[in-house]
Amino acid sequence: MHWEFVIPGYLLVFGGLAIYTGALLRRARILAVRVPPERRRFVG
Amino acid sequence: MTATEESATSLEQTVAGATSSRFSQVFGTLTATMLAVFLLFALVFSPPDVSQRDAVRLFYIHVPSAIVALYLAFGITFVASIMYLRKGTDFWDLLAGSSAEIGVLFCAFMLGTGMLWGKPTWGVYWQWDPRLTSTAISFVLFAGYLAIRRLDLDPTVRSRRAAVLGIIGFLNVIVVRQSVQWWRGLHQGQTLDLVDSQLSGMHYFSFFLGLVSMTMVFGWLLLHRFRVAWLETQADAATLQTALAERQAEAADYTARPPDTGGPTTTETEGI
Amino acid sequence: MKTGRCSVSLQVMSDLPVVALDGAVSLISGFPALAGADLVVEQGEIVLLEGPNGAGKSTLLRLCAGLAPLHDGAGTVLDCDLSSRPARRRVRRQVGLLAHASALYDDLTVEQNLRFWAAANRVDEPAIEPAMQRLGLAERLRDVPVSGLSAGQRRRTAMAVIVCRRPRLWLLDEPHAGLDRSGRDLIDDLVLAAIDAGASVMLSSHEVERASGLLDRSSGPSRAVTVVGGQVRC
Amino acid sequence: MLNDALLLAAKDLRVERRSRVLTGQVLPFGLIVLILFGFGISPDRRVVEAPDRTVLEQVAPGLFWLAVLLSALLALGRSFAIEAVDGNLDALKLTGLDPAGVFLGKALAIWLELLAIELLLGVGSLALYGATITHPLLLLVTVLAATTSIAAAGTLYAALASGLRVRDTLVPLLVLPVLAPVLLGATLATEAALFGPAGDGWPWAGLISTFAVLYLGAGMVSFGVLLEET
Repeated sequence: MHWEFVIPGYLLVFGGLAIYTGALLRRARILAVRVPPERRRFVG
Repeated sequence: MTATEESATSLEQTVAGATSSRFSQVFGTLTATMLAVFLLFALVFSPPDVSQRDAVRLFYIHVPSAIVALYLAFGITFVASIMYLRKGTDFWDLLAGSSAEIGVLFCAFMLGTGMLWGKPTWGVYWQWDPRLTSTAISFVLFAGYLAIRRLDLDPTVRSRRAAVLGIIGFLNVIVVRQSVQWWRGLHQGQTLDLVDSQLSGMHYFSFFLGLVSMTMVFGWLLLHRFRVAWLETQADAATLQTALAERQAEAADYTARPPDTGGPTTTETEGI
Repeated sequence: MKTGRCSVSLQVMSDLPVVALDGAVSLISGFPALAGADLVVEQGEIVLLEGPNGAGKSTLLRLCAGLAPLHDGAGTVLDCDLSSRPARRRVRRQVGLLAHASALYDDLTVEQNLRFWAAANRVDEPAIEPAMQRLGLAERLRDVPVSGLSAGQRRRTAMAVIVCRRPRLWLLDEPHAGLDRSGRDLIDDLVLAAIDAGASVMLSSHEVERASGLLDRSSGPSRAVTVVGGQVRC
Repeated sequence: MLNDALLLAAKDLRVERRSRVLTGQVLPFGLIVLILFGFGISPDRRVVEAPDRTVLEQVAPGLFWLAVLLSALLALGRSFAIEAVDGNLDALKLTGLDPAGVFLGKALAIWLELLAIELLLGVGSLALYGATITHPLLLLVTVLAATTSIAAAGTLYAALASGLRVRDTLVPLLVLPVLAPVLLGATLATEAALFGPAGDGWPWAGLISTFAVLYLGAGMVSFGVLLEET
């Protein structure tokens, strides 16, 4: 019962997380090229 | 359903060296595992509730999202904003901004799942429930905060304004929450009493798993969001070095010319 | 609340330079408007800033006014360290800045504007009337709303605010722009009078001939420097 | 500090007296909003639980405060527009004015202007929506506290957005969610002041009074940060 609400809900959250994470990591990769290694404090 | 976080971790590995470190990789794997376990409990092991039926499963992500967004994320923004005004270092400013952004994301999750939960339980998508209403207001409040952060302003000006907004915004979240709760208490009985739930140990355990895994997701995202923000400032600093060199070269060009031609005397513009 | 009276501090003849910049870098929205500027301005000195548009003249003046931030290098103005926020706030009260914008309320009259800015700058009431007389604002223009003024008249009104403040350091960004011949003469006379009273003046000007005439007439030391590429060349 | 506040408030009021933007534009705007609310809610529909009352009369307090809030946004925009042009904000920074005094002065001018607008919109609402006041004291306290809250919070947030090209669109986004509790409290307190019992309204009047005090304090503290931000 009510799976038609549960599934969109979980899709929303996990889809949202996936999209956000994807965008974040893509930005990170672009930036990584622009930043010289000596400026990477706090970034492991 | 588990495909999403698998893709997240594999994506992370492909960009190893961007913002991931040994710690964040281990933490990310742990988070992904935790999410998988949570999903297993939330969608498979947890029995339906007597009155809410399967809608109770929405509860497991709805409430943790609210707690993480309103208290953890905006709380970190609050503290970091205060620290920024005291210390004036980029670290605190970026932490405040990163945390607020993820907080807004979790606010959106809370609102979305809340409305989806409301339809089968209350019969309407939007009940003027204190939690839902006050979260919606907080969502807009911090959307405004993010809007200030995105403005093309002098970085120091922007950070200081954002810090003021971050501090007052968090205090406002509390005021809004209290007043809306009071309002609904006055107008009608406790909304949640309408839901005659009989939550069992399994329900509570699934909810607890949701809280832990959402907190871990928040932590992992915050780590990466902060690192991206940090890289951005460092990229700007690297650009600044070249900009400074170019600017100084301008001076050399100018003095190299014969004095009578002077500099480029174009039409009068607003001076820099 | 009557603190920082300029008339008192004018008497104090400090042997420290009024302005001392050493490798000053100032960023405006990330752009290095000043890229390592060095400049020393002594008590009673006139310094003329020349240079092409976008060279950093305005930013240099705003930096000395405590309005533009100092990102790198060192700078002191009137014994205040420009790298500290509270000190910048002290600087602001002691300098007179004539910027490109004249900072006047369009809906108020010339006199209302002057009285507001005088009160905000803690200038004594009696100082206002002579300043208006001096700038030729005491007669017909007194009750004209600022929105009805010409560019030159606005400039004079803005200048009147500085005159009644009697600052120790005058920072004039293109003071001659938009003024007729008599207006420009008036500005020159005011600058010379300020120098005689012990103040220091930094001004930028596109009218090199007029400005160098001003330098020659000064009783104190005077020089012209070239601002270019966010740096100062002597 | 108080002298600075009075100086600035006097200046703002003088600008208003000469330009008449509030009386000529903001006030008519508020009135048309009141009339349009009447279009949105059928004037003849009656309340089910109280058939002697129309729906419009029943919701009059909320509509009144909404109209006030919308007018306040325009007044705030105007208040900072006069500082934003011609480098006036920089000139204010160059004066020795106490930041807390600047905040109080701007807020005081807005406060007085809003009170005038509220008086006229209030008369308009009573006439248009047919409501009557039963507890004047509660209404007075509510109006004073709510106006203080709107003026204080509004001034603070308008200052945050000042000097920006996107100011006009950003201020409502920042101010409205912040003032949501004030709208809520003021509406409920006014409802009690019109239809009774007064006992229902006093806690809300207390809430918005607390809010007013908090925002006055927050504004006085943070204006220093905003004025010397570079």
